[in-house]
Amino acid sequence: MIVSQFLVLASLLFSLGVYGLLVRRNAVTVLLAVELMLAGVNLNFIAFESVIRDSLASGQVFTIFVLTIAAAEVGIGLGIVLLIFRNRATGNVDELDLMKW
Amino acid sequence: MSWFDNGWGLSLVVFLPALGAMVLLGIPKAQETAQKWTAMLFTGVAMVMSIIIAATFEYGSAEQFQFGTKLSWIPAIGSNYNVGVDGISLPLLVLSTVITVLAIIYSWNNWEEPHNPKAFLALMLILATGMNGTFVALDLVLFFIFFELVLLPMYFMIGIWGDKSERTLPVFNKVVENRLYASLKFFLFTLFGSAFMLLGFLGLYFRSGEVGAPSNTFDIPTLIALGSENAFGSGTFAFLVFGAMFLGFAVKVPMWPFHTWLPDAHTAAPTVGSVLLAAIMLKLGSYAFIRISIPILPDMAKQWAPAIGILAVIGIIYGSLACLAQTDIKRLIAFSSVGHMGFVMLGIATMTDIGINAAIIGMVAHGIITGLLFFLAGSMSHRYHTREIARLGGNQKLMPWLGGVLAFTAMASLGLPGLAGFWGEFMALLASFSPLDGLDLTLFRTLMVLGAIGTVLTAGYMLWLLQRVNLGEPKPEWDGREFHDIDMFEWMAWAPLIIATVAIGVFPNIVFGATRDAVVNLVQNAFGG
Amino acid sequence: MVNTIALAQTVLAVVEEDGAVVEAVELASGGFFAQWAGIMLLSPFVAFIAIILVGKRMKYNGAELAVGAMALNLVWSSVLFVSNMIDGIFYEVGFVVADVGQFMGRPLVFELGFVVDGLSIMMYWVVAFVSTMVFIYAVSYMQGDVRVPWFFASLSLFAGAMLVLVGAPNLIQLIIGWEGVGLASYLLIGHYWEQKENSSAAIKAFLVNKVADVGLIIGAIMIGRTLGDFRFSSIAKAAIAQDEALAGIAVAAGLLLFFGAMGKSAQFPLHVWLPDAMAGPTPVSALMHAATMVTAGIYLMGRLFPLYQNLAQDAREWMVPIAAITLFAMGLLALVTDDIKKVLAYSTVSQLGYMMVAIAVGGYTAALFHLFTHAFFKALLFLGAGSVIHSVHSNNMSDMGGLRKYMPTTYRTFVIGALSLAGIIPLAGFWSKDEILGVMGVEGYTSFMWLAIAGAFITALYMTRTVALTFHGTYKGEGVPHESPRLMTIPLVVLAVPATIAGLFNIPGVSWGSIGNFTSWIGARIVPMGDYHPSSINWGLATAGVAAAALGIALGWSLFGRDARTQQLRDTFEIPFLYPLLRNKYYIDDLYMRGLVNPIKGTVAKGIDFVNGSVIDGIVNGAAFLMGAFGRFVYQGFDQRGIDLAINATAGGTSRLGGALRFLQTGKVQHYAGAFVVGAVVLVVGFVIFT
Amino acid sequence: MTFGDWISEPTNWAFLVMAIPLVLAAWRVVTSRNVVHAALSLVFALAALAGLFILLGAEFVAWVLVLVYIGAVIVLFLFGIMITRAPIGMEAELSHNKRWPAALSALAIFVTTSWLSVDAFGTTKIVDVGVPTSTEIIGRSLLGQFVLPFEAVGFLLLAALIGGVTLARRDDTPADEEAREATADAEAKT
Repeated sequence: MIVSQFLVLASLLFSLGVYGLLVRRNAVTVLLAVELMLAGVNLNFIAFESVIRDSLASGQVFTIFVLTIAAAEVGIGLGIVLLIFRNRATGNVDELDLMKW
Repeated sequence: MSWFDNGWGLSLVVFLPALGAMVLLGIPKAQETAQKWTAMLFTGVAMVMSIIIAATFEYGSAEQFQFGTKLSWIPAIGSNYNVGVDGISLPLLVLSTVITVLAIIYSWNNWEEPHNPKAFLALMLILATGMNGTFVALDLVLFFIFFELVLLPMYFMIGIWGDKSERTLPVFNKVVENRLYASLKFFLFTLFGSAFMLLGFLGLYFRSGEVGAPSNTFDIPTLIALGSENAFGSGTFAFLVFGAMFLGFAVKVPMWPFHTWLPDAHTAAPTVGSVLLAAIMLKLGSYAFIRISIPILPDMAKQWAPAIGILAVIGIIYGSLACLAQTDIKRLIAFSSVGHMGFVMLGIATMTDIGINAAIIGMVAHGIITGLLFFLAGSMSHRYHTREIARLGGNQKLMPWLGGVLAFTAMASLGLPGLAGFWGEFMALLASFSPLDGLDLTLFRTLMVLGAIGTVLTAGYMLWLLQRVNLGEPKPEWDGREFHDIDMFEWMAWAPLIIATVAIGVFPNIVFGATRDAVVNLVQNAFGG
Repeated sequence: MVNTIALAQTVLAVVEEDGAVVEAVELASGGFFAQWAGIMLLSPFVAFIAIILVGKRMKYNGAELAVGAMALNLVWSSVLFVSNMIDGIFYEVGFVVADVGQFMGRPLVFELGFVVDGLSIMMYWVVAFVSTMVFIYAVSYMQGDVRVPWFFASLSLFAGAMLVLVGAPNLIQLIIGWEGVGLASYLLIGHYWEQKENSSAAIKAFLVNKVADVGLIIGAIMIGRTLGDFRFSSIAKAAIAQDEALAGIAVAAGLLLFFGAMGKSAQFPLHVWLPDAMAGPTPVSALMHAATMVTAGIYLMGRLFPLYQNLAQDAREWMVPIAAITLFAMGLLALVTDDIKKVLAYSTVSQLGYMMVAIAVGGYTAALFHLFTHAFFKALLFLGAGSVIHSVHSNNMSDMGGLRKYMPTTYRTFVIGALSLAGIIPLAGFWSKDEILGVMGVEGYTSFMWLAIAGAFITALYMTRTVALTFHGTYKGEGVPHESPRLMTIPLVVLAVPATIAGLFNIPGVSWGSIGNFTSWIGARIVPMGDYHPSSINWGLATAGVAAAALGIALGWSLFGRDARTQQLRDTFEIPFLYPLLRNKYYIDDLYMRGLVNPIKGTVAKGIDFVNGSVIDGIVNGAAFLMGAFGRFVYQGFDQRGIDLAINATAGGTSRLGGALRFLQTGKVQHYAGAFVVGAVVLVVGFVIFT
Repeated sequence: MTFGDWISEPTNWAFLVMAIPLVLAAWRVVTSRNVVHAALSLVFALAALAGLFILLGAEFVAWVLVLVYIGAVIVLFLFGIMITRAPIGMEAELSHNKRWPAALSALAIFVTTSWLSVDAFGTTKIVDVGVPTSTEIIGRSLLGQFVLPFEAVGFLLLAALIGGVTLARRDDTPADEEAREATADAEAKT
């Protein structure tokens, strides 16, 4: 078992997340894609951790942090989505172009 | 009191007024009494400390900088906070602190429009810091900062509290408001000179490392030590540096033909502003000649001496003649300053110990006497609401004491022997009879004669002024008007000046005791004689 | 630091600072009164300040203080005067008031102090004596006048300055006193300053003296800078020793100092201020403009006599003619003047000419002797004139006449003074004038001597005219004249005494036992004067002088003696050409006013002011306006149309570019995210490729 | 190392067993036309990921992943989907039609990162496969060395909690409030 295989897998997960991020219209699914990207990152952390194995288990600790932040992000993100939906009656990100010129 | 001797005393003299200005800013605008007492307290303590410095000064070694300190300040350019007094700066420092206090006393109940004592006092205190600092700074950067610091308060003093009348500029037919015109002219003129002065300082700085200093330096004592070996030589570089500094100092003195800001500024300034301007600020330029130009660039000083002497004497004659044509009492006094500073510069131009001593006592005397004259002119215009000589007359009858003091001061100003003004004039002439070896004897003796003729003209305009203002019957327009004679605050402000005029006149060693050794040392270092 | 040059008969030494014995002189030190003579110099100043402060509240408006100070001086100087008669005194002390630097290897110092020797003691005494008399006289004369306390304060100031002047041990202090008396003169001439003529006269006096002071100051500077020392004793010793450096400048310096003396002693052509100075109260004229202050020039010449005698002989070529012109020409002016005080003023100028010519030809004693006697009789005459004026309230002789009957004391004393002035034997004036004539003859100035004799004739003529017009004939003025009060007549009588007998102290060849004579009194100097002293009376010259005076009196009496014709005669004394010349005072005043003062005050000053306002300030303002214009050009031409154009073009371009690019700004999150991703990839790839 | 060597290692079989469903599930997450399906696919993907974590010895993290994500976050998502009334059934417009640029971007990312990873680490072996890291180590680490970030993250979470509440709360207009107060008053009276 070599580390590269995990790395490539992580990168694949991340890329799929990116694809989803760019291609999805529904805000909730965009958030799902983001979760996928975070999963790729987490895999990366754990893979390296399994190689390095330092005494602090930094990779795993960081993964926990990422998970925590992801949870927070989901909470806030869904809140925003909820608000947008409430105000504009749509959950589609491509209809949200208030920042347009 | 070792803390006092090691720089604290001197630094407090310099910075207490500025501290006072900050405290003033914290006092509500309505509490004028508190403001006055605060200003009084800070300048008063500074004055007392300067007097303590004068009292504990070691006159036996007056050529050394005492009470000084040297702290690293801007290491990147080798500039230090270096202060100290020697015999040359001591009298001027004391003069400066004393005049400031007297000015505050004078203005106690006497504020020009638009009133606002808080701002006025704050400016005055900042001005005091600038003036005191210039006299004790021993670092060119520090010197420059203090030298320039005085500009700003004075600019606002003239521009805000100044004369609000208008006049038409000749030639251009432009109507200007006196205070705005004067303040701007004063500021720009001086700044113009200062720019060149700064160039000169930078020239010295960048050359100093090449000619023997451990590194490039702004340190005045170090530069003087270099100067005594004539390290800066007598080439084009030194010529230009001297010329640049000359321009800066000459504007401040002011020497003919850079003097035209002075009558305007003096005339437009509020009374206290005129007093401080005449009494102290004009001295900054001539002091800088003595402190910086001559010892650092002795060869150049010698080379420039004839030019300085000629301009000085032109200033004497020209100022006196211009006085004869004035119709405004303050403007007349202002032009008289041009003449008197001409004597100071003539003394400096001789490059001898006697001449420089003459210059210093001339500066002190001019500070006292002309300061008093401006106080008087201010008080008179305050009472008559005019400065026009033609409308005055019979002042001696309306206000006997004021007239008497005016007569006394005019006498002192025209150089009556036995009063302070005499020594500066007489010794300047004495020195020009035999200037430094190598200077043109014929030229300087001619200058001496012309300067002596200038004293006649000085007497002429002063007596004429007295005749028109003090003597005769009061003009009908003042019939039935009650004028109050000198009040208590005026007495308190003027009495010290009157006493000093007589005391220095009778016993000039009050000044020379401090300056002599320092000046002799300076001349010997610079010219090896 | 005190530099003392103490001399005593037993010490026989001049003690310098370092104690080295320099020279032996047989003079006494004078003891207490000489060593504390400074009190004399200071007491009038004390009186001056005291009168200013408390004079108003005193019964006689402070006159008590002034008289008191002068009485103290009179007593003190009398003691010195007598001791000097017996012993000969020299004492000099100087307090250093200024060390101003190095010169000729030693410190150059200015000293204030006093010198007590024959010359200064004589002057102290004369000043104190005349001052006391005048002050007493003035108490009554000035009663009810304006500013009496100030008047006495000024008089005290004058007395003090005069004593400082005559007591000066060096040129510096002399200058201080010199200008001090000038100031007092200014203040007192302008005492009635409500009228413009009076203050103008005061200014004129001050300024003419100031012009002369230029000479004095430069002369003093030349001597001081050559010798390294301003002390008269040093100058005298150097002169006796024929000091080479001093010899080099002696003539020039001598002439410059003489020029200074010409101003104070009203020598032609700087005499113009003295007649105008009569604008002051009469006691002032008597004290300052007759007896004491105007003789300061003579005193200076006498003080520096060794210089002129030993080194500056050539200066005589200028001094003698000027003095001779003064004595003759100014006497003539007295003939045509109506104002009694101005007559006396011209007379004073003329007499000062006598003194000056005497000292110029080398007659130290003769000049100072004339100064001595002149002080008494001219003060007497002025006070007499004041008494008359006080009585008739006019200065003009055309308002007088016949006063002999009304004012007998004044008349008698005035006549004594007039005769003394005219040089009638044996009054004081005769002896001093005779001595002057004698020394002129001996020194070889014969033609000038005859001019002086002619001057004596003129003197007698105008004095006779004055006496005749004032006291004889009939009274032409208004009101009834009356004799002046006691307080005024007593000084007249007292002054008449020395005016009569003072000459006896210097009869040639006569010495009054142990007190010697005037020659020996004023010969008590640090160095011998070496001037000429006649050993016996030159009867021929004496006869000539008296004859000239008698002739003058006779002519005067015949012209003016009869009252009926006086008025007309005064007006018909119209010798063509000469009369208008005299009436207009030789046009000298006009020359000064129109040729010098008015142009300077007017044209030149205005020209300078114009230059200042229009040329120099024109350049300054022009530069400012030019900079303003340049600034406007820079702003409008360059900034607005140049730089701003570029800026605006940039801005416009940016705006248009933005207009184009804004379509990129879709507002859609995913577009941004895509761009972000692509950017990240590009960056990473770029980083990998380029490192 | 050849593919033969690689495939002969048993752990790699385990890897493939978990990796292939992971990728497929991930694919479904981003392509599914049904939001709920996408969410459930994410559950599946995360479960597979947890397996991989266990394979790499990160047991604690794996269980955290399962508990937090699968247990909580996904529930959150499902609620989100319901509340926003997202189309629950099949929907053509869940993705927009500009797929190719997105795909290219994603591909570029994948190529870049994977190439860099392989280039950098090549055949670095993972030893100690399956040896779990003790939870004690992680606990000490979290509350020792990393206590400050730990607290910070905790704070962040709290903030997110409050933020979420604030955002999701329906703001009453003043009129609404008056109306409610009026109702409350009326209730109080009765």
